[in-house]
Amino acid sequence: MLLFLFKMKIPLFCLALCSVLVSSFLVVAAYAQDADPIRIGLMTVKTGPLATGGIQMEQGLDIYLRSVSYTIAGRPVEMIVADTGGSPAVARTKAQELVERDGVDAIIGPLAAFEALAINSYIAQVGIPTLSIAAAEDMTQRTPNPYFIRVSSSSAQASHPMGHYAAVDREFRRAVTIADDIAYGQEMVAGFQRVFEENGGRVVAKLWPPLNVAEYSAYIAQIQNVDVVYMAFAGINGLRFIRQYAEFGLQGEIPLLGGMTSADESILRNMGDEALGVISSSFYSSELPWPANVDFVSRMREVYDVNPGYYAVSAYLEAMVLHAAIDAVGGDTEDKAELMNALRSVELEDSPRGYVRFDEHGNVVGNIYIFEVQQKDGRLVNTPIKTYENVSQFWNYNSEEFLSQPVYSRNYPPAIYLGQ
Amino acid sequence: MSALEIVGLNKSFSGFRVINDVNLFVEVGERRLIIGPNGAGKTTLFNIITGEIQPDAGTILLNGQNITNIPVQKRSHLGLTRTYQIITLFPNDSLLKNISLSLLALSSLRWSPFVALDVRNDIKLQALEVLDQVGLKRLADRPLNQTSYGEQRRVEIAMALAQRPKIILLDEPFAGLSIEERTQIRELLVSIPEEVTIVMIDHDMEVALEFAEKITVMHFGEVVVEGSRAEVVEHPKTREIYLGE
Amino acid sequence: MTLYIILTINSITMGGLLFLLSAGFSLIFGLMRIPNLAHGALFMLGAYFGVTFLRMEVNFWIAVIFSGVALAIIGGVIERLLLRRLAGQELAQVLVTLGLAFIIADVCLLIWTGDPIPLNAPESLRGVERFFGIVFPRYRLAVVVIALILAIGLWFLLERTRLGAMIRASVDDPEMARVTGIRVSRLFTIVFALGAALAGVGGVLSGPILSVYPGLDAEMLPLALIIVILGGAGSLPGAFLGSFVIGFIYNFGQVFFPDLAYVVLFLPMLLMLVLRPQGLFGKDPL
Amino acid sequence: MRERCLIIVTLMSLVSLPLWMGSDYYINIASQILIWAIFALALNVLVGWSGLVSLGHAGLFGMACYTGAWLLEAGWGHFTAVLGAFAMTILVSAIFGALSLRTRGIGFIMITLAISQILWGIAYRWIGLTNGDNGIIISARPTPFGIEMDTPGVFYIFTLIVFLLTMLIMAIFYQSPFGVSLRGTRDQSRRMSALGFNVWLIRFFAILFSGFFSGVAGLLFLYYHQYVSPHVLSLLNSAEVLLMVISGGTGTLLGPVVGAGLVVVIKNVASAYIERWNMLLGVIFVAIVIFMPEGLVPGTQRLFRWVFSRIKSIGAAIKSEAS
Repeated sequence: MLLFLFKMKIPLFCLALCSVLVSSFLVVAAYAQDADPIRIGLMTVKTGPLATGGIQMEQGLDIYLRSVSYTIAGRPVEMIVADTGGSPAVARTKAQELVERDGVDAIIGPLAAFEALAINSYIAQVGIPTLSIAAAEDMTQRTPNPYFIRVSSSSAQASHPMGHYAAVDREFRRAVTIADDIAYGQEMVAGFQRVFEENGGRVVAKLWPPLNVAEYSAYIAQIQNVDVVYMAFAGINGLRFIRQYAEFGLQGEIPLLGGMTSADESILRNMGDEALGVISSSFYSSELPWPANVDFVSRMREVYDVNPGYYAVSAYLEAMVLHAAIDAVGGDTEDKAELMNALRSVELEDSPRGYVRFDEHGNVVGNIYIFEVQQKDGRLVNTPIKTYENVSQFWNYNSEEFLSQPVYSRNYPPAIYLGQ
Repeated sequence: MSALEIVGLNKSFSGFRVINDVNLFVEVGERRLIIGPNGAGKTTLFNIITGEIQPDAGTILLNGQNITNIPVQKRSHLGLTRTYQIITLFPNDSLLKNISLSLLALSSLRWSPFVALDVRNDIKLQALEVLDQVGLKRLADRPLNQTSYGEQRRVEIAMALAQRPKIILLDEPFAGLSIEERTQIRELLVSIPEEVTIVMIDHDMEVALEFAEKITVMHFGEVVVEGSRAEVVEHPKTREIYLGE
Repeated sequence: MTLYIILTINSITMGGLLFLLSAGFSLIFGLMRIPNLAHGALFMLGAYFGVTFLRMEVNFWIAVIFSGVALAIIGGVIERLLLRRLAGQELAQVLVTLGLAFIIADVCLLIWTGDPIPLNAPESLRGVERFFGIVFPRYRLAVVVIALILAIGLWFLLERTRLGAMIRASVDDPEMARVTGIRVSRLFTIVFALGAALAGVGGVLSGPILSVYPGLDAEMLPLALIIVILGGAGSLPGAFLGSFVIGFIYNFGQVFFPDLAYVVLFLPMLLMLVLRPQGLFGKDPL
Repeated sequence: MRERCLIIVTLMSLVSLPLWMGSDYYINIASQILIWAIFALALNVLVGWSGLVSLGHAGLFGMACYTGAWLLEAGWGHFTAVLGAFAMTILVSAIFGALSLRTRGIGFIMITLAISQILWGIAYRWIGLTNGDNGIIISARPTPFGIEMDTPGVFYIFTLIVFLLTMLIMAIFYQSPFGVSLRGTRDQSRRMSALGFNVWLIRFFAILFSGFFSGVAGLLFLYYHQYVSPHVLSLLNSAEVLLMVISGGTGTLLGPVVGAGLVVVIKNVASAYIERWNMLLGVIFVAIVIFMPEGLVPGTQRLFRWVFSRIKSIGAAIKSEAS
């Protein structure tokens, strides 16, 4: 038998080797799937630059499932974590892995907009309920996906109120915006600009540093002769910008406003005085006072020793919504369409972010808060200073009119006051 | 008409003049030896003739055609081939493959990505014929790196001969060979058809002397002496260069 | 007008930062001809070491030195165990340095988590300087001074010491150096360790400006490559001037050609490679 | 005889894979391996056979993806989209070649890197054309001869056919006069031009050839994912495909395929079991360099030859002992 191997000619041997290699892992494949537990697939990012948020998603989900002892509707719950590495191509494969191999009942995640878009057609095709935190506007607007639901916020959902707050409450008139040059940043800036300008403000400059820019000094140099700066950053870029903003002595000179993730708890815990006074708008901070949140925060601190922020609470909320929906269908997760209907009609009276329901497009309607970074017990926290209640992704615009306009982008709505 | 005519050739490397106003006139069918000590500019001269180095000034005529500005690869198509002092063959390929490459260079077949080269019998037969000519037919399928240095030298020459050139430039074909191997090479050179012009360079006078009718002596990039074998050997300058004054 | 002045100062400070990044890469590339694709990872690892030392309440400058020493040891080990056997094998070098970059990045994620961590500048260098109404961070100005000192130190090492003479001889002609009795193999270990140490020092020193986070390695590596291409391989003055040229191109480019922000560095690199492959100061084409 | 049997068995098992594989997930993984294998084979034409190391091949791959996606989005049919994508990839390859062939070695690596980074930057910034980082979603896979390719099995078979054709073309190319000339330029470029070969043009054609198959892989990638974003043009993508070629064994036909299998499996499958899969990948690369610096395929061959010769000599020793 062994001799047979050696008698083969070399290329042939290679061919054999190759086919063995290819097939060996494929054999690992089939392990029995018992239909008993509810399987929740978490698509997140655990390696690479987005890992910090991705790991917190896992923590948030874990905290929720612990609180229900990993049991929903009388069935045990299994959490299966898939690491996409922040790559859209891998995201697609991971979605297939969760659905086809692990047979999950629903997906929580993915994290980034481009990941959600990469699996968009797939989740519709196989019909798997997906509760994502990806903020891309059109996924719940002009091209909604029937199996997609979002309990965090669309990009501009939290920046519309900020535009209002800046123009009306604070009476800022001249603003410069700076944001990651990706759809997430562009959509947030667009929402801010629209409401800000409709209430008498003017955006006189819009700066778009590339996502992987080494540092921001060239951009900070352009911040001159304005009342206020609006920033919209994702991941770690908020930390880098806020630090350099303070480094150049602008902290306290020109107020700094931010989008959802710009001053998130996940970066605040590594920051110092340079973040004090940053004002941001979001649907959540660990400082929200009601018991549902106090309880969540204390458990997060106890288990993981961190204050939860955007990513942790999103996964937590999604698990809550999923739980409510599975309860509503009586624990039977087989009929995905029915489960999806149940998901969309979930209303949470008492969640860490407050009251939550969904609009007809699968996007959340809930409170948006204005926060200010303050020091408390030696930690930096986002203290709520104003609440906008039950904000939808359309702000106070008519939804049909809103949807007939182009999606928010770098150039829409047009900035007519640039350079003035 | 001359086989090779060089007029007023000059070349400097970073200010240092390596070829200084060289003129050379080689007749069709002539056997010409260029000698000179190391660093005389002989190999540079070859590199300029084949086009691997561009001259600063001067003209090169090949069979009356001005080739000074013609790219390297076109010159072999005009009947000019060379061998190298340091062996630059394809070590992992068989002797047959080495010779085939040489034949392929002049065939339009070289652009074909479709057929396997091995099944082209015409090329194979030609290559075997050339190998036979240099007495290496029995080693045709052996990889080059498993042959002796002397055999590799013969392959070098075979690759040049395979292209049926009008003029061959031989760069120290005897260097590093044993006496027996030198004899083989000498016999090989003698067997080259008379109408083929041969220009050979060597730094060692003794080896190649008998081979050439006319000899050019180069020193510090200049042609110092030129003439028949006897004239050159007797010339005082030659003695000066070679006897180390 | 103020914008131009600010941008000019920015460009100079960024140049200093970039020199800290590229000096080690240039040294290794020039002498050993190894495209050390793990350089970004070593830079990041150095910054993370700085984080740990600073958390242990070590003085900032001591942390810089400790981090440099740690990286020198790691670099030496890498050279001894891996790169040594790969002399001249470009592809294997690419494979092994990229493999190392993967490993180092993952180890950093494991130990220091995915959180972005800023390093704090020493107390005395925090705050800003003001001249003629223009505000400038003190630490960034200090970085330029440090880069200058480092450049002079390296220049001295290379031009005025025996070690430097041997290194230069080996850069110019490794074969000849070997013949004249220089132990090129030990020299390679020293150079690689020195290059890694420079990466580590640069990592800590740039920490207060850049912070450290997963992905810093991948952002820094192309910058180091660009500088070395622009300045010329293995040329220390080249790396120095290349850093400042890139600093200027980067800052002015970002402001005046915002639409080219993504290509503002690669376009000059491409032009340079096409028009002058040996770089600004290099002798040989790459 | 045995060889033929083996080839047939291998082919049969590859073709029948959707039948015995069971899970769609693994069929999809197999498709992905084949797509990446085609890409790696394309790069191998340069790295292995031309001695030109490109760290920017994702640029060519991505151009095919984007051109295909644009044309489909603009309402053209699949046939036009595929043709257009090839035309565009060839065009970009030509520019790529014209610029990069001015240098060799490290210079070539850097120039290809720069070109692909510029393409990447354009894809990010030119939102009107590329939709920025949100990318472009295409609605449907093509239906050649009326065959729907929506199921993993059918798409796998389609990919397999393309893959086998690519292997065949590569094998022929390798032995063809052009392929032989190309390897000549890798080993002795100076000699080659003295012999009368136009080295520049040979390399240029090799880049076009490599670009074409990168385009093939890119289109398959587009149809597989039905989505394209600037990530396909990233440096990581270029580096990964280069790692596939080097780790499998440059210059061989099976090396890139094995390398593609290795990387795809670790990235997609092993990452489900091992959290530190990046480290695993790094360790494997380092181990390959230590134990099989020539790559997995040639290294394994060498290993087996060695073992075989040992067994032979032991056998001979035993025999002589007995007599």
